[in-house]
Amino acid sequence: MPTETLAYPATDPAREDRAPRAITTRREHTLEIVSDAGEGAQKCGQIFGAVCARMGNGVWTVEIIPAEIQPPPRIPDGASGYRIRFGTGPVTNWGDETQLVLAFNEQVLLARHRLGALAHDAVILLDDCWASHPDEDVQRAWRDALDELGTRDYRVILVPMDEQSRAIVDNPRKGKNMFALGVLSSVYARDLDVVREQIAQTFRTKSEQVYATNVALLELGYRWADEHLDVRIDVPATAPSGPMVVMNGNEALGLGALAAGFELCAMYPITPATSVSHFLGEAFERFGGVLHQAEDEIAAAGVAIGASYAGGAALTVTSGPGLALKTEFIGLAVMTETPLVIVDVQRGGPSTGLPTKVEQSDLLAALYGQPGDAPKVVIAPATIEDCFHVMVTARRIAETFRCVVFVLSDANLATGVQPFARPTLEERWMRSTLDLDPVPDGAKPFDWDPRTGLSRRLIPGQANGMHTLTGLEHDDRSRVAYGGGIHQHSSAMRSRKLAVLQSMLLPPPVYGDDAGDLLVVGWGSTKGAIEEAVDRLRAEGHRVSSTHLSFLSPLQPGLRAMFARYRRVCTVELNYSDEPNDPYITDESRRYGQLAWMLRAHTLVDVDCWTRVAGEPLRPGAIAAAMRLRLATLLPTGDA
Amino acid sequence: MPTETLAYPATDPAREDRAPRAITTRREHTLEIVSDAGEGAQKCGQIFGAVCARMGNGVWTVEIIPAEIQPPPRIPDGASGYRIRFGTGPVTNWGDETQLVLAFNEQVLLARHRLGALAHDAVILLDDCWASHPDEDVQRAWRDALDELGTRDYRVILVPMDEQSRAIVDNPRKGKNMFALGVLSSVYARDLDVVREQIAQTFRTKSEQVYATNVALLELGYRWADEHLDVRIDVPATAPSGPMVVMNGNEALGLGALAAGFELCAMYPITPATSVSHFLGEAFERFGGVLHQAEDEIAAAGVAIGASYAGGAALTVTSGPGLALKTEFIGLAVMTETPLVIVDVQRGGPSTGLPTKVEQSDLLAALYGQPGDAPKVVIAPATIEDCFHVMVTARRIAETFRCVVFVLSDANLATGVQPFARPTLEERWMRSTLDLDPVPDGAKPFDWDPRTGLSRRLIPGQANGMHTLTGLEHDDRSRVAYGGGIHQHSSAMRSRKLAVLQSMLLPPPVYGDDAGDLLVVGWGSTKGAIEEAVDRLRAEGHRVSSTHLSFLSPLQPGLRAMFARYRRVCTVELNYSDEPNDPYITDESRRYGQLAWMLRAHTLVDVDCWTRVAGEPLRPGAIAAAMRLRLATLLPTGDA
Amino acid sequence: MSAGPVCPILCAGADDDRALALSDYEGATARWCPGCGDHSVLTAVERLLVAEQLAPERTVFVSGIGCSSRFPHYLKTYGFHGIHGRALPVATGIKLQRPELTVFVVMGDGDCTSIGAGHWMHALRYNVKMVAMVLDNGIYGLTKNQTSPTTPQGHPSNTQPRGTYLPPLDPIELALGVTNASFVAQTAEWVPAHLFATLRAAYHHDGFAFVRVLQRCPKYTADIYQIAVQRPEVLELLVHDDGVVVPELERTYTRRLVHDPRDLARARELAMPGERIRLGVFFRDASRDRYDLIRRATPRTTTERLALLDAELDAHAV
Amino acid sequence: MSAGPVCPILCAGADDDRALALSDYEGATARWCPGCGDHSVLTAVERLLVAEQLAPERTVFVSGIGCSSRFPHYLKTYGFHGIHGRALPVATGIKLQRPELTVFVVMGDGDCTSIGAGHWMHALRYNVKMVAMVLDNGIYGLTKNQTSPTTPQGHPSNTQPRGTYLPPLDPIELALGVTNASFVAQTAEWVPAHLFATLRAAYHHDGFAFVRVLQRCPKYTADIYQIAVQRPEVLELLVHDDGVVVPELERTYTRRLVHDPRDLARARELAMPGERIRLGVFFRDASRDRYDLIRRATPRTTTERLALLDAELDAHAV
Ligand SMILES: Cc1ncc(C[n+]2csc(CCOP(=O)(O)OP(=O)(O)O)c2C)c(N)n1
Ligand SMILES: Cc1ncc(C[n+]2csc(CCOP(=O)(O)OP(=O)(O)O)c2C)c(N)n1
Ligand code: SF4
Ligand code: SF4
Ligand SMILES: [Mg+2]
Ligand SMILES: [Mg+2]
Repeated sequence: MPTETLAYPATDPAREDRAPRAITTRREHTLEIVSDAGEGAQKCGQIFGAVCARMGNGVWTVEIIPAEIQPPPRIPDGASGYRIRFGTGPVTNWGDETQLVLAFNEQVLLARHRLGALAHDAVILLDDCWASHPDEDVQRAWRDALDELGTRDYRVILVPMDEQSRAIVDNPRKGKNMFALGVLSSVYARDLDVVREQIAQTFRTKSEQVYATNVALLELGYRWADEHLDVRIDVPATAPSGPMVVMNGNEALGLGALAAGFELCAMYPITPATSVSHFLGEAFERFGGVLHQAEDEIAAAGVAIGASYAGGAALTVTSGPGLALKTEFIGLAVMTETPLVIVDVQRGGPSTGLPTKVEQSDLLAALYGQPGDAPKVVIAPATIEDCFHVMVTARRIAETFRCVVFVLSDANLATGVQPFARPTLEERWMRSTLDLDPVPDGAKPFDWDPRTGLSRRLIPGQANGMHTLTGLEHDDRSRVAYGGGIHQHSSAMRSRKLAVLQSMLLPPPVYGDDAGDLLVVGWGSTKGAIEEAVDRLRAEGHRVSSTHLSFLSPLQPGLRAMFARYRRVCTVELNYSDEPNDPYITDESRRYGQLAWMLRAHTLVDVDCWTRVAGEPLRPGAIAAAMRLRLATLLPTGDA
Repeated sequence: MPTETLAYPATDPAREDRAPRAITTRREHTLEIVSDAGEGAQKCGQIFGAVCARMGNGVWTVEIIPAEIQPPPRIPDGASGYRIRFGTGPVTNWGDETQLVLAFNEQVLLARHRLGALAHDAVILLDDCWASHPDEDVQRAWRDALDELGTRDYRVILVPMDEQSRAIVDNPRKGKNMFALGVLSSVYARDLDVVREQIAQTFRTKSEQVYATNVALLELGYRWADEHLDVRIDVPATAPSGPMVVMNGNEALGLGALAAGFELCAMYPITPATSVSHFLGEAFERFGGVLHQAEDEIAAAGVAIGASYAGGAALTVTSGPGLALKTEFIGLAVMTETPLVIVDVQRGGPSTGLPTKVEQSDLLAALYGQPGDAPKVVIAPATIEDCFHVMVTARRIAETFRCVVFVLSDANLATGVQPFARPTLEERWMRSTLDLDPVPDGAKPFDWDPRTGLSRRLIPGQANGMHTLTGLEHDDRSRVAYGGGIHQHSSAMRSRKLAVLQSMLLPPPVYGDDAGDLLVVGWGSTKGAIEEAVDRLRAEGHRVSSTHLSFLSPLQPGLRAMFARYRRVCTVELNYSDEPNDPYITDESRRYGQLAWMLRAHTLVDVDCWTRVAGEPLRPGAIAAAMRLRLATLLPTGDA
Repeated sequence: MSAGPVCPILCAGADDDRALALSDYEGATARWCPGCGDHSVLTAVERLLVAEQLAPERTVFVSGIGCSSRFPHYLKTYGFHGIHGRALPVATGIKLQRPELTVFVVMGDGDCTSIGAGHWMHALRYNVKMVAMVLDNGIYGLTKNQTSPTTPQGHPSNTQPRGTYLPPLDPIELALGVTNASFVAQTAEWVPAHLFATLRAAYHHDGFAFVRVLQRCPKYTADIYQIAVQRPEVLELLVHDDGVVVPELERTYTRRLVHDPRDLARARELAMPGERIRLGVFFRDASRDRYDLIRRATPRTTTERLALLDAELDAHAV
Repeated sequence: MSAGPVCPILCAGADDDRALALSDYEGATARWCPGCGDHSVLTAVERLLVAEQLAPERTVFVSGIGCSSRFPHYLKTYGFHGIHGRALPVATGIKLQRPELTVFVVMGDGDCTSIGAGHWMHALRYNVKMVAMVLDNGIYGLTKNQTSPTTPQGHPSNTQPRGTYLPPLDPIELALGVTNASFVAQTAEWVPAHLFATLRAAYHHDGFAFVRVLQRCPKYTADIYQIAVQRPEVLELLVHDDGVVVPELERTYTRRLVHDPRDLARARELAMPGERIRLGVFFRDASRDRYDLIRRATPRTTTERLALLDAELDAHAV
């Protein structure tokens, strides 16, 4: 059926004339708010998301970022907004299509429509001021847009956002968003007191006046919706078990770094990693640490290595192009066994690529980027909560094993916001390992335990510990040396540490049955979407499970045995792989997803992969669909 | 039996009193000449090697390089020299231990002895001037050294090199080496006319006087040896089939670059790649090209990319640390599909590592160094002859496929000298592809053939071709674009080219039977040593074959099928891998050789590896020994 | 190397009888913020292209990454939008290979003076003919408000929230310290006539012409050039026949100083920080060594090269 | 950050009653070529360590890669022999983390002015307290004779066989062009007394002290300083109480010029190329902003940090 467009009654009817609003109840629901940049849809969305969290809903929000810094008004490219998925239980990913969208103009709405972001039967709340706009072109654009939207089953409801807001503010561009918040609060029956609190909290630095105006707009929107809309959606909440905090992944990485006792972060600005350093720059002023913006990423790595060599807990934060520049210094850290934590908030590549878009394609570069053999640890947080705790793990491993630890986050975690259990802090996480006690004369700077490759580092300030670290090959006294088996031995010592770490790890847990037709393997930010897809497939009766790797180097033990219990193993990744049916692509020419490639070498199991580089997170529905196809090709059989 | 030390008769006996010299005939033989740096052992060795080549012997020579630029005299670390392996047939590698060594002093000799470079029964010709040296310490050092050498079965023959040379030059340090050349010419019955020619050729830039003195010393040494030595070794030559040239691998790369029509080489000095640019710097002055020494390796890559973008044939030459710095620019070349040839003369790593020592551990960095998906071509010359021809292949692929081509050579090829068939030059190799004809209006800068991903590039100067290349993701018009499947498609187009190239390749040839117990797989400079090892094992009756990969990306087709015909597959590589029996090393924790790792993922065959990072080339004997062990673990069975 | 029809010492005007109009140079519509100074620079550059009738197909704009580096997309010439901080090596490679092409480089202040500092210094020294502009808004724009080396001390940013720690680096002073630099000028995007005149002088200079363009960023550093924009007397124009002279500005910009761009010592004094912002050509010496001319390879035919190669092989013959 | 016992503004002399002798500082035997100027620098530095009684365990020598960068191995202090061109960022990291450590940086001319140029410029600007020496032999030594930015024009090398193409970069002129640079000096390794005095002044300077040491490389550039070594009158000593004054040299080095290191304009003039080589402190201003002092973080106890962190979590509480 064609999209139906409702005009709202011109004059307010007395409430009793109207049919009572039918209430739809949903266990989870996705809505978004889109506007031109600067009209505040993002703020509106942030507040709405926070309100849902406070009311006990599971929430996952995602920013909708325009391509330019300040795009002209009313162009699809300029769409700026916020996507909120909330539910009765925890929400672990951004979901599939949007079920309801509130748009400030029809052009930004078109952008979302064209990207396929909207469900075929989505409800659209659209500001109608453009229909009657003085400018002829605007009116035409409006008509064309509605025609284009007409090709779907959307339900478009026109809302006089602009007109109504004028009752309170002269420039609706600066008020609409609070009116919109009111409309949504009514549609989703949000507790207005909570909303008001959140507004107060959001604008705490602003004047009382600002607060008053915003609340007035909120209530106006709420009332208007109550009186004119027949849409009411209920997403019951379940009171959370314990205290919760809500933040995005980059804030979580930053807080985690503070909790882990990092004292220095050297970086060079790069999207989408920069906001971690924005957070630390502000926080370190109070926590007593240093955020150093270096002249480039090479220097940033060098400063972090210098600080770590001097006994501090140091990290560097970057993304693709910056990681590329750190390549040489990372090799030096490995060779000198200087602890170093590198946070890589992954974006689309190669080269400058897609700066604001999510991707998981730095895995192999993290592992193999260095010329020569440079063993290092690579871990990946899968949730925003992980982003906090991974920093503690990273520091502990880096210092215990005198090694480089990569933390691979991505743009999805960086900007996604989600509530999680408030971490209980531990004092030992922060403790400095700086030890300036003298060491016995002749103490060796690389006093390797021949079994484990572990050794205690000597730090400037320690009497008798004097030595010169070098990126040239060296013996246990750090003397430059090549021959006589020294290179072979030193290489073994640097490599052995990974085997030792692996021996301390547990196999990753299986989500679902521990045997079956298909095992889906993932890493990083895709966990929520994969597990939701698995749930759906299992609900359909498929024998599907998944496992998610938090350690990529060393890999967790038991994978070979685990994989053997499934008829088929397939990774799901946010990176590029050749499609099996494309021209020239054969068993021998196909280039696999990055994790799939590693797992094939590691397990010798014919690990398949389904990967996409759409510049956006994976949708559970898309994963489920892809896995259904894989399952369809399996011959029916009793057991696996 | 203990080392026997012969003093030569104090006075010249009339020849007839002496027993006629027993002549040993060998099909291949290895000797070396060692001295302090600056005493000219290298020159002596170079001439001797060239003479052998001219006389029709197969030859492989290797430099012995001191650790410092100008080490003090008479210290083991200062050993500088030349190792010559020559034979009746072609010689493909440096062989095993040295059978005869001529040393200018006992300290440099000790260095070779301690490194295990000398055969247990090696013949040693040693200058004896130190025995009677005025300095007490020197005499003591001499005695201690002879004692240390006495622990082996060496046959030490004292030679009055210093004393004899004084008859012609005042400073024997500057003449000994030609006397030594004479001694060796006698021992190996070299044709003195050829030796004189080679001396003339070597010192062509020097005065007539220099030539005369050198020849006098040569003849003196020859005569002395004739009269006093009972050692005579014959290595019959076979006249070469066609015209031959002799050079080291870096010269071959340089000549190859000229033959391939390269016009610009941008580099930054780094061992062991620098000599390629030294050669080109001089040659380009005549050939009409530019060697640009940039401010760093990053700029070198940028200049090469700029020149290539402008339509020229450009390359950059580097080694490990320099490669690390080029990481980001290489990603840009991949993203913009700008042809770029990168020659990486591999050395020991990680980090600054072992600058002068051979290693094959940049394979994974070349393949996976870039953040994001950056498909590129990687090829590796296996012989010095390959070094010449690989440059022609590299340019053709880079331009045809608009891609980055890595040429992975190493320090072994760089300094090894070997005669090979003189290449027949082809004019088309050199032709410039620069085409400045106008293109039809609206021609697309990335007019990808959707099947192959191939497209024709537009070069500045072409009317109507104007466009802006970008390292951001882009559509076929090179407009910055992320969404709507563009990133997925562009990524596929960049990747597809590798599949297309693979479809044009043949499976690598098998050396030996095409089925058996063990298949040894190698790449790069180890070919000669591996095949020699295979020969020995086959001679012992083992069912062993080998194959050598010249393409590492894309891999040549047919590997899976080939591997299936052997009971066991094992790579032999000059890079690091964990030893299966070391502590904590299990099937799951073992880190494999770089090629082995790739082949495991590619073929799903349980490819084993034997790798070493001794800082020197592999010896055929060591390879054979390691493979024997692998064979021993195979259960006996009729067929494979 | 390919021999272009046009001598690299001269400037490469279109060698045909096309009459090129503004529309012949216009690319995609510029997507900078409203009021962004980059728009003015684009306008001035387009004016220059028309004035000099540069053949679009023989003109290349090379840039790094940043708001300013979007520049080439907005023109209909050849363009190379490379990586952050590395525009200059790419431009150098282009000129070494194809001297007849006209090359412009557009960088941001972070692009040029922070991550690109090493290349910048060496490009000044190589003195390869091209026009290199740094659009200096004293901030990292594209990445949203981080301190750059030229950010005024005390100006708060996202990475130095309590105010930028160090005094700003003066690109002019630094450029004047580089041996063999041959053209160093400063102009302001909000004085179009001066901007145009300076770019034109740079374009006609026989060597590497470095131009610092003071550029407003209403988004993040609206304040920093405000006074200068409002009060013309804050600006002082360096005038000289060998530099730039813009008569029509004389009424508005009354502060003028005659400065002979050949006088390096004086140039350095004038570049020292003071209450006044000086616009004009600080230094210019067309007689400095040009790497691109020194390195100009005499082109060889394939046949010649084959012959030479045969000789090489002979030298290595056994 | 760890609070060291010693105030970072003062120099970190040994705070105990050890009497440290030369032998307390000697490391592995130096392996430079005979006659290499690096030997003289090592000697002067050892003298300084003794003279100042620096605690070996609280002194760090940081270097890049090159002949000169082998330096730290030949001392018995802490050392960090890093990667080519990147000694300065490492040294900066050390000082930001541990202000109480005394840091010396040893670089080669290629190391510092070619591949390390960007870091060099920015280190001068950060003005973090350390002594940074460039041992300038005008060539790439370790890699065996390639042109460096400071190689004299015309001097043939393996990469520029017909003679180096460009005039040499003058590190002093460049350093003097960097905003916020606070100490710029030049000395020569073959004038030990001057070398020692200059290093001592550099060590006592409150900020980043850049010292260019002219260094002979008998192996590849034996010629370039020959005249200066043979004819003392080629050298001109800049003398001033605020710079270096070495009475014992006055007989040999008769050319002396009184120069007040606070006068930047004059310093730049004196740095301009001429027939004379000037040794001494060109510029010095201890009042320039020091990044390490500005950034000095007030140390917080774990308990304090835990409390702050709890507050942070409260701010994010649902
Ligand atoms: C290697 C690398 N590091 C960092 C970035 C992120 N980045 C893009 S533009 C930019 C700086 C922008 O500032 P500026 O150069 O002054 O240009 P503007 O945007 O102000 O015009 C940075 C840090 C990148 N793209 N690549
Ligand atoms: C990234 C990198 N590029 C290149 C090299 C090779 N390399 C080692 S030292 C050196 C330059 C040496 O010259 P200089 O810095 O002047 O020091 P010197 O040897 O003359 O003391 C070079 C290019 C390297 N080790 N690392
Ligand atoms: S952020 Fe600043 S520099 Fe960038 S486009 Fe906007 S105004 Fe211009
Ligand atoms: S090569 Fe030159 S710089 Fe290097 S050690 Fe020898 S003399 Fe010194
Ligand atoms: Mg800027
Ligand atoms: Mg040097």
